[in-house]
Amino acid sequence: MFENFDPRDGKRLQLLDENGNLNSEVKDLPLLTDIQVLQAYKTMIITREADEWAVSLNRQGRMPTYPPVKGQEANSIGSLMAVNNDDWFVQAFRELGGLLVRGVPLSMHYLYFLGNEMGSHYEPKKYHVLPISVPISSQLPHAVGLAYAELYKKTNKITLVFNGDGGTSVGDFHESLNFAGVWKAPVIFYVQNNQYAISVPRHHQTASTTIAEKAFGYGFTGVQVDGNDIFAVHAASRIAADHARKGGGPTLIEGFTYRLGAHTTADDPTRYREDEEVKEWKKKDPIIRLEKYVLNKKLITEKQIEKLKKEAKKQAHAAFEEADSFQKESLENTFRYTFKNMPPILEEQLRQRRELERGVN
Amino acid sequence: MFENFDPRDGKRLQLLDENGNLNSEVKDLPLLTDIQVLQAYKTMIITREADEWAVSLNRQGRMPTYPPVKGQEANSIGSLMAVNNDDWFVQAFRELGGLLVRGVPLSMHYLYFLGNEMGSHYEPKKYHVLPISVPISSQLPHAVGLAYAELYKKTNKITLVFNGDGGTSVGDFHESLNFAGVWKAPVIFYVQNNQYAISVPRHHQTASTTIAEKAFGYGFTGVQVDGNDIFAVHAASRIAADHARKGGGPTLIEGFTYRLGAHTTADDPTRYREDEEVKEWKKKDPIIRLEKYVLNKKLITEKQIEKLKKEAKKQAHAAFEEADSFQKESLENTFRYTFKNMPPILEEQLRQRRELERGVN
Amino acid sequence: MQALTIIAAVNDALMTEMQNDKNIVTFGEDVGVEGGVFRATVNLQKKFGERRCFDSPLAENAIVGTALGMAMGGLRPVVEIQFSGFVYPAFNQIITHVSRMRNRTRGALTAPMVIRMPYSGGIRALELHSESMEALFGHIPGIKVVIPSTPYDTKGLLISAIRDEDPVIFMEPKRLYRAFKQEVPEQAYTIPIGRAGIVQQGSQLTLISYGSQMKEAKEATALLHKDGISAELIDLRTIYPYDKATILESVKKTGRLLVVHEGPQSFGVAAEIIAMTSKDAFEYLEAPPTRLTGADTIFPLPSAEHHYMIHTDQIVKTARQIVRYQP
Amino acid sequence: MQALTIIAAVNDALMTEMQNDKNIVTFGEDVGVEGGVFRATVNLQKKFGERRCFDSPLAENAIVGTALGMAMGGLRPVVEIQFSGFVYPAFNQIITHVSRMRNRTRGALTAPMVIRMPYSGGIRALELHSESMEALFGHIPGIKVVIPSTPYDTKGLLISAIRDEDPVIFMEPKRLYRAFKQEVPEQAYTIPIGRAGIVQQGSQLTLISYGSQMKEAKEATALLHKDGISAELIDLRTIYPYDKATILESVKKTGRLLVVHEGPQSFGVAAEIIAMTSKDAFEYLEAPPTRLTGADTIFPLPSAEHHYMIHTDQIVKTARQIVRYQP
Ligand SMILES: Cc1ncc(C[n+]2csc(CCOP(=O)(O)OP(=O)(O)O)c2C)c(N)n1
Ligand SMILES: Cc1ncc(C[n+]2csc(CCOP(=O)(O)OP(=O)(O)O)c2C)c(N)n1
Ligand SMILES: [Mg+2]
Ligand SMILES: [Mg+2]
Repeated sequence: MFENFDPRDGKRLQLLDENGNLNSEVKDLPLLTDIQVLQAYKTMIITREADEWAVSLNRQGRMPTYPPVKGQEANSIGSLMAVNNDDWFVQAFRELGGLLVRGVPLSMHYLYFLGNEMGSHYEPKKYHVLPISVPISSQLPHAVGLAYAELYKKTNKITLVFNGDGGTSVGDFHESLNFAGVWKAPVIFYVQNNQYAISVPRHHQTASTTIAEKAFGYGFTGVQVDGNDIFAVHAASRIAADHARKGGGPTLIEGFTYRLGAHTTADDPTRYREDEEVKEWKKKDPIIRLEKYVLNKKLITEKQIEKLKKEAKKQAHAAFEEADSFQKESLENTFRYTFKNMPPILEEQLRQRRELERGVN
Repeated sequence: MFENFDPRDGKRLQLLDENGNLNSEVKDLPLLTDIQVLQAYKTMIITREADEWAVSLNRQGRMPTYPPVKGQEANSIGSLMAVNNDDWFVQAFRELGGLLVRGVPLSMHYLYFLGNEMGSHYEPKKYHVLPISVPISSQLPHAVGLAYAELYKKTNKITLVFNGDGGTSVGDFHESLNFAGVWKAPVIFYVQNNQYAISVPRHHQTASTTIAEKAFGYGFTGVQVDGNDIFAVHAASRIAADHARKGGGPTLIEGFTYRLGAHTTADDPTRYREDEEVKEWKKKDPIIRLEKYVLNKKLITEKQIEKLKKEAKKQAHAAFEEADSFQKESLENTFRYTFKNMPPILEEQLRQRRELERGVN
Repeated sequence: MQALTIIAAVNDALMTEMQNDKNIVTFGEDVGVEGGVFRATVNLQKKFGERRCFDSPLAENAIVGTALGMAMGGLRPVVEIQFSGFVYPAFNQIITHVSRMRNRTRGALTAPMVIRMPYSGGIRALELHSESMEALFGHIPGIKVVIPSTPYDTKGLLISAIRDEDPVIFMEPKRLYRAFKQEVPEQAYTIPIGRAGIVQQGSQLTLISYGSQMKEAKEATALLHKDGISAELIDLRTIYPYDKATILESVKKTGRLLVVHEGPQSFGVAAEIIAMTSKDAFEYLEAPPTRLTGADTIFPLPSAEHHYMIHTDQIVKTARQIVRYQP
Repeated sequence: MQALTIIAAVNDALMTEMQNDKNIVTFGEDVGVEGGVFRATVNLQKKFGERRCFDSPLAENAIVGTALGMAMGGLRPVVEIQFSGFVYPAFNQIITHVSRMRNRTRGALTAPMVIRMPYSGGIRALELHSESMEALFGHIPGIKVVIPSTPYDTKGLLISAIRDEDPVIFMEPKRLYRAFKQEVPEQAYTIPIGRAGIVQQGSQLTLISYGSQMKEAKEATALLHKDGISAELIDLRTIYPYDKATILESVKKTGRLLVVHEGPQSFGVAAEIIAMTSKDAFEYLEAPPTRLTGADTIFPLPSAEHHYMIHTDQIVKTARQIVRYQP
């Protein structure tokens, strides 16, 4: 399916170049419709605004540690738009765009990073999204298991799972790709290769030329796409999704991208990377690129864009206020969800804690 | 270095065919000298006899669970003969032949399987061998660490480490190959692909066509060799060793082989594999093959072989008796090696146990 | 009724429940064609097909991790870890995901799954085939840890575990797998998780044990009774959440406590039982609460394993000392 | 002398020892150029080069496993696990190899290595960044577990750990990393592993804590003394092998015991201390030995973490109850 884009031949799939021009030579690849393009663009805008607002709230002391998404938006937005809404979406932690594609309220994302577990209470039947996974790559086996369950139930649903370049070093990555290969599990493994794992550059992470080529060692195909090109991301994901749905098994997609911001708000990237490098990557910003395209194609006007951004900002502010005013988690709730039914030993501990807190509060 | 034997092109290195004929076309590969061939043959004989004796002792109730090596001898013997005696040899648990190449007394191997820790007390400076590793593939990171240490100390020593086809599924396999790739660690990863992990056939283990090709995902080379052909095993190992010693980094060698016996003496392989298959593989027996070669080449006579086998049997019996009469591990020794110096809390527990046993024995 | 060994009771529980609930799947290393190295899953693949009972690649971490995915996807996986000494690669999945998914998502996603594994020593096995590290699991919030000691309890507890809406670590005393048979009903039945069993009533000493060590504990109890010492024998059955009520009631009656298990002493199961009792039955204790457990040493290879194990006469001896104790 | 924080003392210990012994190497995620996310290894790469201080790929299991290989190869690795909540992937290496190599080979091969990791909660961190699971390590035969609570102890204990011929898990109370400074000698010095520190003498109650919780324990001790209650405060410092002698001596003097820590209660560190004391100081206990610890629940995300933490006034309140206790 990706015959012409074998990463072992040094190929990378790009459809939209840095100047917003769509490559007209590439044939037979699923393209976003104009309506989808606009939708993608809008989602990218709100993602960017929401993300920047979170960073700025952190500086104001109103938001604990937060991992910015800036520069990587096209990856999760493009790929989520290529699958169905009831396909499973298994997050790493830098897929805010994808969450918004799924219709997860932005306030939930903020709520999570405000340190409230209710921010991960996505109704599975409604969203088909797994919570953010903090231990790197440990969510990959879950994706394979979910895919197996859907195969077993013959639902024709597939699973789309994310991790990072650093995450490819973890044993879970290997075991998950291997299980998926053997089970022919309908999974798309999407690696956001943003060139760093915190401070560790990609070449210290693995000696392979690309991440995509790792798939072949598991008996399936890998493809590298320009992760800042939403057309390429979407096309590859769409092909992989169709392939999986038809019983063809897993695909590995490497989104070649860059984190423009810090690893988290607690990180200072100037310690480990050159300004020059960041500057170069800024030119490849997925939003700038798509903006040029939609303007060129007259899908939107400058004015409308301005309005859109303003509204996005407002939306982000409102979502944060909503999250910030959400009821705080109670002592009871820190106990209640340990098990379905609270065993006596926990009930007793809860009583004791209540007793202790009485003297405190 | 293995340009002509890319496993992705379906190539497998074989030099000695099933009829004992050496392929004369293959050029530029390091061949065993006649003296080495004889040495290899003798080691294979003693390995086989020792192995069969262990199985038979188990049936007599004189030996606990034991994992036979039968049919796989060429792999560890051929590769160990390709490295230096002070290169590190990191065992899995089916490398008896390799141990004998290193000069480890057979009685130690028996002692270990008789359930005495002293059977793993290989003087490192003398043997450079790590003990048998029971948790599958968990020894691979140790090999990479050892290789790093030798790099650090600039000793020019390399590390040869073994695991099985089943073991390639474990996260440790991935992480170790990946670390080795990044560190350019002087390691040879030797996978004995004997087609099964207990009852699980190779195709349920991974969907890749070969195991050797997995190396490319880590930025280095993999090669598949006929693991029942000691010439091929030796040649590949030798090339990989030279490569590693010259700073070229790791190589993955897949020895394509077969376990002719049971997984362990507790296993009944007829449950999961066909007699027909075993019969086919018996024809490929590495010893029969080499026997034909040494006879053809008149390196040895039928009579000498007979004598050799008789002596090997005797040696095995004597080694076992030596192991069996070895001093039993004491209560004290089950405590003594927990730490260099026994902390008071353990001293106290030892006193208590001694007290308790007094009533018992 | 049928007379079954513990291992046959495991198989019977799986058979019974898989028949009842087609969302149950079981997998692990050698679980399919082979039917498990101990025969726990024998005939399941034949009966329920390769989709419901199958071999996985060799990777405990992924076995547990994919099982969790299946559980979140609506199945009820029961996975086998071939020996408890090989569960450690799966530790991260257990402690960071399996045990937390309900809490993390405030109940949106749960992990109804069972991780079965043979544990315990004394069978002259290879290294790492004799582990009793249940205390590690007991310390992890969000999982239940169950250890049966009889065929009857095995079937009832395993069915409870499978039906439980939360993840259960189910540790099977492999030393007793084929040690004896017991009448076991053919149909499904449950034994509640979180409740200990009183195996023998007594008045002078509370003897608590579980799993593999119950054999020696029972023998010791009988010997003690012959000697005129009335020991109350409790089979803990659930390591977490353990049955405080039964323990405390017994200790308040007997005033003396001995806890016996195979695993290492420090930070072990007995430590928890004794710490709890020392606090909650402080005024009732008439003798030092005592543990008789494995040492803080690595389980020896076969030739010296008898030095590690707790033997019946050692329990008797220790129990006598406790009963004789005068402050 | 220099006034250092705990994190600076970690760095200072590494600097000092790496200068003394060129076989020491240190690596882990972000340990090189970055100098560690907490700056524990800052300037080490600059000073000792990329061969001695470097970034590894992201895989805790391989970090520990390769370190063991290096140790067997004659180096003395000190590895960093970025947060103790990420050590679980390395569990198999720790429990099946690092802790056993000496015993397995009857001393032919050993594992002189240190696994450093920040632990403890209360810093409003992301999930799994607030773990206190030291009891898990305490239960593993063959490793030592050390937790300092002051800059002075940090340097002395870390140097001891590095020089130890056996593997040491070194858990650093990240909540206190920058909480205060203390005079720390510039040269190398050691504090013995396995010995607790008596922080404050007292006669009416033995208060035992360690690591991150020492801050509250000290405050509580001071408040109690103000109230006329003489509490003896012990800093455990070594979780295993812990200092029985110091604990018993104190409890025999005071007759009352309170153990305070952050980790979960059941099968936790306090359980061990109390079980041991209940047996070995049985006749001296004048009140139920009590634990004040984290609950058997998952450590909450920041907005509710204060519900999980043990606060100073809770220690004071509990201590008062114990001292007031009359049978
Ligand atoms: C098992 C584990 N180890 C360490 C960490 C700490 N950590 C958080 S993010 C990160 C780097 C991840 O890099 P990558 O996979 O490339 O994702 P990115 O942050 O670049 O999106 C690390 C080391 C963790 N979360 N989990
Ligand atoms: C981590 C772990 N899981 C399970 C086992 C039990 N076990 C012992 S050998 C084996 C199969 C190994 O297969 P392979 O790697 O192909 O080696 P082979 O036995 O064929 O030589 C298994 C599952 C183990 N020793 N370690
Ligand atoms: Mg990255
Ligand atoms: Mg095999």
